Amino acid sequence: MSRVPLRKRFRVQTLLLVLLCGWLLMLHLTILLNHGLDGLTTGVGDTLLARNSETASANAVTSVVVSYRGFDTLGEVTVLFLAATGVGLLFAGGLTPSPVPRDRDSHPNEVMVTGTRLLFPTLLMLGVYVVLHGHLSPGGGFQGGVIVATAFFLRMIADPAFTLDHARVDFYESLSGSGFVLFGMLGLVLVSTASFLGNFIPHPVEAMGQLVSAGVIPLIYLLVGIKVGAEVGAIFQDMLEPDPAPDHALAAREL
Amino acid sequence: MTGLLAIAFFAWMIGAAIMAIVQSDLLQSALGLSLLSLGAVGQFFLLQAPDVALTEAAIGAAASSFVMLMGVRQLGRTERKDLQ
Amino acid sequence: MTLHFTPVWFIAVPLLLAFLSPLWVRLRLLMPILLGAHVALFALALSWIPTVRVAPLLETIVIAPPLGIHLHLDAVSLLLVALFNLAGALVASFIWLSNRESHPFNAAQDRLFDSAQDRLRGRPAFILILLLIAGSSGMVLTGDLFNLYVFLEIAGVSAYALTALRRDKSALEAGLKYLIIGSVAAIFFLFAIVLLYLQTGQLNMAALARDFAGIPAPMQALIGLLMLIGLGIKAELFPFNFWVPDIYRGSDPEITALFSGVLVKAFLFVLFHLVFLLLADPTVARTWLMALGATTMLVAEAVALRQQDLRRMLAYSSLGQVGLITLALGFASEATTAGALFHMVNHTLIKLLLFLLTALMLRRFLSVRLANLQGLGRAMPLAAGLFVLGALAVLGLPPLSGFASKLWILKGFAEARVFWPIALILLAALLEAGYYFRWIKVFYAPEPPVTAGQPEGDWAYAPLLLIAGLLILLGVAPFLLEDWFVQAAKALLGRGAILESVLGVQP
Amino acid sequence: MLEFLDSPRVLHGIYLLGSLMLFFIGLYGLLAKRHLLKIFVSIEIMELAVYLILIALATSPGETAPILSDGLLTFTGMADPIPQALTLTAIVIGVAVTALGTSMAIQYHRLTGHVGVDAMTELKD
Repeated sequence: MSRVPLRKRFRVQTLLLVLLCGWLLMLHLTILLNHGLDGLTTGVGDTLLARNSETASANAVTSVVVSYRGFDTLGEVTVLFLAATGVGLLFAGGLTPSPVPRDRDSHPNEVMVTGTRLLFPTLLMLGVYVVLHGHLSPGGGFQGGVIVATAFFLRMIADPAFTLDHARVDFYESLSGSGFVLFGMLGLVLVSTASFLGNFIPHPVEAMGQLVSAGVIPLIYLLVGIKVGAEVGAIFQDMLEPDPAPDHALAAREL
Repeated sequence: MTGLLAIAFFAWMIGAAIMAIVQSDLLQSALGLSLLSLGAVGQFFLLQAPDVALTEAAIGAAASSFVMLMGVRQLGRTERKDLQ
Repeated sequence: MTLHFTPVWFIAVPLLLAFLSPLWVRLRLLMPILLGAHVALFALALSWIPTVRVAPLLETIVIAPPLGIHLHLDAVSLLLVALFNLAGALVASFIWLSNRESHPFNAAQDRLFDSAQDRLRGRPAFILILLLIAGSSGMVLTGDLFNLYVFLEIAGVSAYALTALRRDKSALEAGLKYLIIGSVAAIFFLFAIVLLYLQTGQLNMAALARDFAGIPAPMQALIGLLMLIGLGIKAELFPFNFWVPDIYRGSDPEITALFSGVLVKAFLFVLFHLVFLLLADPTVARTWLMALGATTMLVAEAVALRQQDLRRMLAYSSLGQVGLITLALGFASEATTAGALFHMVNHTLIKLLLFLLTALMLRRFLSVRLANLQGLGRAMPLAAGLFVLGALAVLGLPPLSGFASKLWILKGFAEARVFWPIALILLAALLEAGYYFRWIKVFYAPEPPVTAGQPEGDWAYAPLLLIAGLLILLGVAPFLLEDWFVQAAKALLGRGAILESVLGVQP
Repeated sequence: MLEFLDSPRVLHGIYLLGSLMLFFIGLYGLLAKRHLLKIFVSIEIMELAVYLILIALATSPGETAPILSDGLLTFTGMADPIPQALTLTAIVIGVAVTALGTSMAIQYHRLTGHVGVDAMTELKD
C-alpha cells in the first residue's frame, strides 16, 4: 500500500468511482427507460388545471404556488428565512453588529460605478414589475424579490459606502413574513373560506387577466417578494461584509 | 426540432458540469456551474416552464453564482491547497 | 368570524412568533415567548386527546385532500407533537434557568438577553429552536409528500445552523458535516418523490398508498431504496449513521438533546409511516427493517463501550435505542408498535435528561472526557444522582419507565413467538449496563474533582427534576398512558383507516 | 429526417438520459472531491438533474405553458403546473442551503485555514 505513489492511488480511486457511478447510471437508466417513460396520464395536476379558473389567476403555476400549495410556499420562505438567520449568525461579529468601514482590495472602477447607476433603477423596476405581474405572466414573488436583491447587491459592490440597514431589512422581513401567516390565519377564521390561506377576497373570473384580479394571490405574492428580497439581500450583504477584527489576524497568519 | 435542441442543450450542460467538477481552478468551476444553470434555463423554456426558467435564471444562475464567488473569494482559487 | 382550533396552529403559531422575533428582542421577551409557545402548544395537544380518540382530525388547506395539502391529526401524530412540544418546553426552560444570574426572580436578568455571547439565548437560537420543533411537528402532521419534504428541510436547516451555533472550530466542522450529509439525504428523498409523482400523478400520501401497488415492481424497489437511503440517513440507521457521533460531539449539549429527542423521532416516524402506508402488507419489508434495526442497535452499543467522550458515548447510546425502536416498529405487530412508541417517549425524556446534565457538567468541568470527570459525584451530587437515574432508565430497570416500555416490546415479540429479537435486546441491555457503569464508576471515584468552571444555579435542576419525576411516574404507572399508546399504534398501522378518512373509500 | 426525435417516448428518453448523466456526474463529484466548494457544486448539479427529470417527464410535447395569454382562453392542452410549482419551491430551498453551507465553509476556513473535508478530524476520539 505504502509503496504505491500517492498520485497513482488517486487514479485507481478515481477509476473505481467512475465505474461505480457508471454502473449506477446504467441501473437507473434501465429501470427508468423500461418503466418510467410513459409519463403522466392523469394526475392531480390536470384536475387542478381544469379547476384553475376558480382562482381567476391567468398563470396556473402561480395559483398552484400561492393558493393550492401555498402551504409549501410558506415553508419555503421559512427555509430561506432560516438560512438568512444562519448566515447572519455566522457572520455576526462581536457583541454588536458594528458598521465597520469596508476595506476593499481594489476600488471599483468608473465603468462599474456608472453602469450600476444606470442598471440599479432598471433592475429595481423590473423586479417590482415581475412581482406585481406574478398572477398574469411568468415570474412572481421569488424571481422579482431576487432581482431586487441583485440590484441592491450591485449597488453594494459599486459603492462601498452603500450598506443596507440591518434593522430595516429585519423590519421588512418580519413584517412580510408575519403578514403572510396572518393572511393565512385570516382565511382560516373567516367563515367564507374557513381554510388556512383561503382566498377570502372576492375574485370574479371575469377579471382574469387584469392587474387587480385573483383576490388574495397577488397580495401574498407581493409579501413573498418583499420577504425574499429582504432575505436574499441580507444574505448577500452578510457574505460581502468584511471579516470581524479578531478573525482578520487569524486569516492573515494562515495565508 | 425540440429533440435536437434538447440534445444540444444537454451537450452544453454536461460539458459545463464536467468542467465544474473537474477544473481545479475554483473560479472556472463556479463559471461551469453558472453555465450549467444557463443551459438549464434553456431546457426549462423548451419544456414550457417559463416560471421555472425565470426562477432558475434569477436564483440558480445569479444568486447561486454570487454565493459561489463569495466562497471562492474567501477560500482561495486553487482546489488543492491543503489536500496534499 | 369564529376561532378554530386546528392542527395548523402547531405550525402557524411558531412561524408567526419566529417572523416577529425583532419585536420580541425589543420587548426582551425572547425566552418567555420560547417557553410559553411550547407550553401552550403542549397544552393544546393535550386538550385534543378526547377529540382525536373519536376520529382523526383532517385539516384541509385551500383544497380538499387528494388535490391539495392537508394536515392529519390522529392518535400517533398527536402523541408525537405533544412530545416534541414538551421537549421544546423543557429545553427552553433549561436554557432560561441555567444561568445563575438570570433566574426568573432576579431583576437584573434582562440585561443578559442583549449579550451576543449568550448565544443560546439570542435571537438566532430562538428562531432556530422554535422552527426546529415546528418543522418536526409539520413532518409528523402533514399528509402530503412534497409538503413533508419542505418540513424536512425546515427542520434540517434549523438543525444545521443550530449545530454551528457556537461558531468555533468543532461546531463549524460538525455543522458542515451535518449540512452536507443532510442535503444529500434530502436529494435522494426528493428523487423518490419525483419518481412517485411521475408514476402516479399524486402527491397526497393516502392517494399514493392507494396507487402504489400499480407501479411496476422494479420501480417500486428503486423508489423504496432511494427513500430508505434518504430517510435512513436522517433517521440515523446503520450503515448511514457514521456521521452522528461527530455532530453530537460538536454541537452544544442542549441542542443535541433536541436532535436526539425530537428530530430523530420525527424521521423515524416518517420512515415507518411511509412504510406502513405505501406497502399494503408491511411484512414484506419486515426482515429488512428488523435486520437494519438490530444491526444499528448492536453496532452502536458495541462501539459505545470504548468511547472517551461523554457526548460521543451518549450519541452511540442514542443510536442503540434508535435501533431498538426500529427493530420493534419493523416487526409491525400492534403490541411491539405500542411498545416502540412508548419507548420513543421514554427515550426522548431520558436523552433530554442526560444531555442537559452533560451541559451542566461541561460548564462545570469544561470537558466531559472520561478522565476529567473523576469525582463528579462529590462536586455535583445531584447531577451525578440524576445521571444514575437516567442510566438505569436506559437499561430498563424497574420502577423506571424504560423497564415498562422494554417489557412491552419483549412481550410483543414473545406473544408472536419470535425469540431472536428478545435475545438481541437483552444482549444490548447488557452492553449498555457495561458502558454506563464504567462512567458511573468514574463519577464516584475517590479522587478529588478538578473543577474549573462556574457552579450552576439550583434553578437549572428544576426541569431535570421534572423529567426525572416523569420517568418514575411513567415507570410506576404505565397504565396511565397505555390506552393512548395502543390507540397510537393502531393509528400508525391502520392503513385502511387513513385511506378511508382521507379519500372516503374502502381500500 | 430527424422527426423521430420529437415523438414523446424518444424525447422523454433523451431527457432521462441527459438528466441521469448529470445526476451521476454530480454523484461522482460528491464522492471523489474533497474541497468544500466542490462538494456544494456537486450537490447543486444533482439537484438540478432531479428538477429536470421532474419537469421533462411530466410535460408531453405539444403542450403549452400553463399561462393564459393572447389567443389562449381556456386551461386545456397545457403543461402540468404542479411539477413547475414544486421545482420552484425546491430551487429556492436548494439555494438557501447552499448559501448557509458556503457561509459555514468561509467561517471554517477563517478559523482553521482548511478547505477540505479530509482535514476534519477535530471531532474524532
